[in-house]
Amino acid sequence: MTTVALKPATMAQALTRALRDAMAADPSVHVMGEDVGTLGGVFRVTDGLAKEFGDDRCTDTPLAEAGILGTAVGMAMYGLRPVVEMQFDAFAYPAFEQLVSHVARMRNRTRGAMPLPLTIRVPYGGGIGGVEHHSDSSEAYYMATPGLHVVMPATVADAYGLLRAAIASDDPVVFLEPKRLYWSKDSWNPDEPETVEPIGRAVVRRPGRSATLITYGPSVPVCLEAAEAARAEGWDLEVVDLRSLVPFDDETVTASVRRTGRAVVVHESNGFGGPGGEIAARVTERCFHYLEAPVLRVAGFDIPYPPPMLERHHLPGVDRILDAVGRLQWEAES
Amino acid sequence: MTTVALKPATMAQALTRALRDAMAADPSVHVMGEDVGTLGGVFRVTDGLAKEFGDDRCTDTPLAEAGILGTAVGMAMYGLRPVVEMQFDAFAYPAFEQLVSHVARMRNRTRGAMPLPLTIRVPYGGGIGGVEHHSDSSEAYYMATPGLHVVMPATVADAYGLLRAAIASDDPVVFLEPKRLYWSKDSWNPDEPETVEPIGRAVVRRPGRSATLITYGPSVPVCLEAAEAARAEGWDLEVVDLRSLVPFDDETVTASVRRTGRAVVVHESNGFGGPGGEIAARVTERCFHYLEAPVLRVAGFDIPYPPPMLERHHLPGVDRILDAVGRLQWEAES
Amino acid sequence: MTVMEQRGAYRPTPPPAWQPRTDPAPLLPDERPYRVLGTEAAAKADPELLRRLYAQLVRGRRYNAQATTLTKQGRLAVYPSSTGQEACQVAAALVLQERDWLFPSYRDTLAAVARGVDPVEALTLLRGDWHTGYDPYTHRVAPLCTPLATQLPHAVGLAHAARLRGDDVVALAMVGDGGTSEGDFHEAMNFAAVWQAPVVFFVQNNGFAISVPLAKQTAAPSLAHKAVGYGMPGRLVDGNDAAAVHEVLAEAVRHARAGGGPTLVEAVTYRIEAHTNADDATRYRGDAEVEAWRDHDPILLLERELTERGLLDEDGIRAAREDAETLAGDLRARMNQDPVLDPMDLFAHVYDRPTTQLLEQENQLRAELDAEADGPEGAGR
Amino acid sequence: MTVMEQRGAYRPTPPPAWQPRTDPAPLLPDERPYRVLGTEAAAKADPELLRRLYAQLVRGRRYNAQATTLTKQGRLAVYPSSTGQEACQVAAALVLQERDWLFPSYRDTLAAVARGVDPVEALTLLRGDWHTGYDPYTHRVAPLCTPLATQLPHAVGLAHAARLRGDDVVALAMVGDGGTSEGDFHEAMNFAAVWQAPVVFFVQNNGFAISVPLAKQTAAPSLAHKAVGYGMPGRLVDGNDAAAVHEVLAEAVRHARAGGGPTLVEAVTYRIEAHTNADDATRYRGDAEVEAWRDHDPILLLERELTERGLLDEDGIRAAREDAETLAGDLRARMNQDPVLDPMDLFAHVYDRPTTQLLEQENQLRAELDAEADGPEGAGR
Ligand SMILES: Cc1ncc(C[n+]2csc(CCOP(=O)(O)OP(=O)(O)O)c2C)c(N)n1
Ligand SMILES: Cc1ncc(C[n+]2csc(CCOP(=O)(O)OP(=O)(O)O)c2C)c(N)n1
Ligand SMILES: [Mg+2]
Ligand SMILES: [Mg+2]
Repeated sequence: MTTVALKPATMAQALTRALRDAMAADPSVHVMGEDVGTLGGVFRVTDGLAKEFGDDRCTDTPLAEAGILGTAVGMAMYGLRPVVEMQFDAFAYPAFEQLVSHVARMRNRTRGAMPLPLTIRVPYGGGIGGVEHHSDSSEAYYMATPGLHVVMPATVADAYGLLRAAIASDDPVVFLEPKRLYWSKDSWNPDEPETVEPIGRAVVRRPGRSATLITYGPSVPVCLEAAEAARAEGWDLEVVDLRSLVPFDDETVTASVRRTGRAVVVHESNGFGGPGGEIAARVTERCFHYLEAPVLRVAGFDIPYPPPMLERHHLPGVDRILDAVGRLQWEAES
Repeated sequence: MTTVALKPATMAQALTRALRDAMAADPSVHVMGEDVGTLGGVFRVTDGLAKEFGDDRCTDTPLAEAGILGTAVGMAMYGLRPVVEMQFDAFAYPAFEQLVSHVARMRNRTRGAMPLPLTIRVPYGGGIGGVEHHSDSSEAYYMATPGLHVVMPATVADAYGLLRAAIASDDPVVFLEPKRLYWSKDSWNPDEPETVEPIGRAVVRRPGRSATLITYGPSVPVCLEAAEAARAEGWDLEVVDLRSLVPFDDETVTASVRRTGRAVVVHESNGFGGPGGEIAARVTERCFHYLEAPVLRVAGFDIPYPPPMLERHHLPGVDRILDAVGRLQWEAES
Repeated sequence: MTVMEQRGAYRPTPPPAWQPRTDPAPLLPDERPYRVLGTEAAAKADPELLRRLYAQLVRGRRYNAQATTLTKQGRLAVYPSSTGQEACQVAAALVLQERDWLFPSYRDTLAAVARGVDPVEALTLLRGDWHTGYDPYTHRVAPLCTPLATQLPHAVGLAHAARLRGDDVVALAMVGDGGTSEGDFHEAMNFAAVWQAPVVFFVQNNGFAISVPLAKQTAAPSLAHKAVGYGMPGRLVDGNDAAAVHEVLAEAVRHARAGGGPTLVEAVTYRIEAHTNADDATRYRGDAEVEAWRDHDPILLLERELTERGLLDEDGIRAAREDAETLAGDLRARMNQDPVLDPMDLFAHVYDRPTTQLLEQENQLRAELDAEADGPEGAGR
Repeated sequence: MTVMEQRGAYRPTPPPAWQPRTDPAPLLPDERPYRVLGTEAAAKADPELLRRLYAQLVRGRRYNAQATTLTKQGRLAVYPSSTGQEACQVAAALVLQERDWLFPSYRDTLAAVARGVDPVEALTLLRGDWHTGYDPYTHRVAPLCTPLATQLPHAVGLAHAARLRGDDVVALAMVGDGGTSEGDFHEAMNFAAVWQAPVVFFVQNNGFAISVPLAKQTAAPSLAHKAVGYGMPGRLVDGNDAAAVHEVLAEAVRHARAGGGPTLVEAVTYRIEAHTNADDATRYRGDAEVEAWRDHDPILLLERELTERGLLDEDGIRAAREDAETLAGDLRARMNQDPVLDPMDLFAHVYDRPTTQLLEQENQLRAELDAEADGPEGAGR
């Protein structure tokens, strides 16, 4: 067994590497979006790709998101694998009609004759001090749209593995990149990146016995931190990273909650109408008699995303998570 | 006490009447959209308004939904009360960016200085044999967007009362009109229409003791039918018509479920990521110790809306509702 | 120190970046719609092409009539007729090579049929047994598109992809006058021009978007004038003159194929029927207008030209009509059969592989259907 | 019976609906950007106006510099500078009457300030303590708009509403060259033209959309050429010539006010700084280009004109700079104070009256803050 030299790398670097490897492996992979070429993207995720693969493989488009996604649909119809970048979460909204009415439905509409192997990368979520429209969590819109896969990495290795899988998928994938994790570092070997992760498998990031924190994307590190802090209170929390909302890994989630008997769903997107409702409801359907307490949710408030100086009050943090864990009716235990 | 002459009227007629009364009462109310003028709308809901109030009060716009909603925003900024019609649910998607990034946020963005008294009428849902893009249930998108009210009438009287309230509201209201109830009739006195309904109050359409069906819009009549059928099985079902998803009437819903101890959420929109998740989750949070069984959901499948000839398999019907009621763990009772 | 002192002498030059680019003059459309039939240009038209166009127009008219009848018989959920617009429909199909792509809207089933799509499959969407009835790759016809103008960027992307691949493929995308108001029209036109994609945008200006007349849709001198704002040529043609439409489209296709980039073609035509069978056109237009257009009927124009020039006789007319009757008869017969439906199809094509959630739902439906088939009890509900 | 027989004699008329409408010629922009400074037109310009413009340009430049400094000091989250574009910013503000409305984008804080908005309030969005820092009704300046081109339909709607109300109000909406590619640009232009709304669309073509140069954005002869496709006049102006920009905008405003409908004005200018402080412009453009534009600086052009004509002397220059320093000093001083924030504001303006859900959440946050204030314990997390 050879030991692999792990060096710290950022999530952004892993994403760049995934794009590069996918483009090198398959000439039909095309990257397109606003500023993705010469500039390398406003988050530098596409840095170097235009130079290495040429402007036709990594293209600066005109500034029009419906046009970007709509032309990508046409390219996919012709057999290419477009990887589209939406510059920020809120700037994907102009493409909403193309997404819902075409991207999500073309395979179904044509009885499978015309699948759309399309990846839509969206830098998403808050915590970076962005002014309005730069911090939205839009996954609730996407998960409510049958025909889309909705994937969001939380670790450097997953960023690579899941993006490769997304690009390889014959279905459209909305790939949500937590902005505030772009510069998060991890030990990861860029020379021998981890194998492609299958989409649709949740992973237990931290085993525990007292309760399950169900989370994904930007909230995974927060939950891990909360789990550490919870030890002081005598709670041994399990942390499940969903990694994709669609497909949803009922098996892993159900198994965990049946084991622990308690669960809190944590995400940054607004609580009301957000993914947490779906998750709590389905966990409850499947685990009702195992539950010691209702599944609780810790989420962003039901408000438009706050200005930078107030966002810390909005984002679910360790305290709020511990608070929710504390409300999981522990009386029965003692 | 005078007896009022009630005559049967359709929901479409009640909506027309609500628009007319609102326009007559307030010269700042302007109706606009595709084909709303000369034609009177493809569902004839705006019939006669252009004639009565002139083209400037009821305007046929160019065919561009973002333009319609975007200009309506500007009109509302200037103090008008635009009532916008989106011709069909799926044709509201081009206006999604205007809706999410502006309509929902203008008040908040300006600390209340610039409220947008805007009503967005959307004929929505299936059951009318519409070809693709004519039967979407899009309420999940709207309810996940803080700053919007999301209202949907299920009766002729509510169609009038809630639309008047929507137009009178100083906040933007997405007003979802169940297409298949347009021609539903009710005893309703068009000469003395019911008073304006406050938005945000659910109503118990049918009291019952065995379990609560929580529903809204097009599924209300289906639930009432199911409740009738359930009597044969010995179940006395309560039917709660939410009438608005935002604001959500926790009080009425919670009181009902605490009373019955069992609940099924019924809606036509896709189950996964649909409103049912939120509703089930919040009911469970509030009623956990009153619940004999998990809150179940009966919803559309997680598929793009089917073609006309297959839609009956998709739509939640009486059988599926009774089936879900049957799974509410009645063993404990007997 | 003033800014002036800092930067030295004042030079009254225009802004550095400014260089006049494309000359707009050649991009502007003619003043009046281009015509061939009844003009000198007709003499130059290929008689064989005119005869083919004629046969297709007659077929097309009959197809429209048959489809309309089928709605009355409840065999189609809805039908947006292209009666009166057959010259556009047919020319759009005939102008393309086999390897090219057609992007039709909901009103353009006839164009799809003229390109070779089985009429029953072309009408599947409107019958309601499925969304798209044909495999788009068989005849290179994209699915009939309902959300207005959204097919236009698809056509641009496909044409661009073909060019990147080195394939000699042109895409022709159809849209209505109303559809030009949508943002997607604008974005598609712009992408096409910037990418110099081999696309032809073909606007059938039939005077109305449902009830809304063109004057409420745009204040432009013509829809073809929109082209100049993207840096592509705009062409205006009489949409009821099949020879003219074919010629203008053919030129645009040649231009695109040769690497010259996109063209916007506006064909001035008229929707003789209501928007669909569900529409009541008397609410927004008078008979006189319709009658005026009947005098300018595409079949009439071409038939006159052909007979006057001795290219068509009674036999030829009869042959065309017999061919059309065969199409109609076959369509009628096959549409009168109930389509075979499998409700399980609802789950089969949502994803490449169904999610576990969809598998559960599929099982649920199967159990329901089995129960329905078994007992008479559940059937009532 | 053939169709021909049915309809009688053949009339080789054009399609019945066709009538050439607006003549496109007067809608087309000049071949080169219009200039005043350094040309004969300058003699006709009002000296008082030129002096006012000059003072505002100097102020504007200083404001831009100060705001950029504040980002370096961490006092602003981000700043999209309009250095080099001051002529556009200032002219847009000065050309309007008090009752008119200005619709700025994120880059146009200077226009808002020149119109009278308190600079600190104009910068609130970019400081990050709230979204819009000013009451839009005080100076009739819409909130700074970040989603590109989405402010344009707002301007159209507002202008339309004012006209319906019989009010003499013009709306001037600003957008960048990149923003013209968005669907909302198209839809707004079209609505404005169809409604003949009193709007002026003012495109600052500063050569780039972040890193993307104009040549990748459009293939049009000029952005002003887009106007003809909507049936409105397009005007092209040197965006660094404050007198020219003011004149062209003033004419468009007059035209709109007189009921003539909208105009599209393209000002050719240049973004001297990077897109924002977070951007690295060296990645996509060379120094030479920037230097060439520095020679075409708006202050330089006007200062030269004024001094050559004896309308400005050292004293005048000094006075302008002192005024600018006052603005900068005041801005610096006030921005160096931490804004007073109330987290409860998060819930105060979501709706007219908060929902019960929001009230619960408000209580939760208040309890958290109280706990934080009380014990040192929670503060750590
Ligand atoms: C995005 C969108 N909005 C609205 C509609 C509803 N609709 C269907 S056809 C139509 C009119 C289209 O007019 P036009 O583009 O001129 O085409 P025509 O029907 O005349 O062929 C409308 C408004 C739609 N299909 N898509
Ligand atoms: C809908 C939308 N898409 C993307 C962005 C991100 N973005 C912000 S500024 C910008 C470039 C805009 O260029 P331009 O319109 O020329 O204006 P400029 O910044 O040059 O003033 C982009 C892409 C946005 N704000 N809105
Ligand atoms: Mg039309
Ligand atoms: Mg720019």
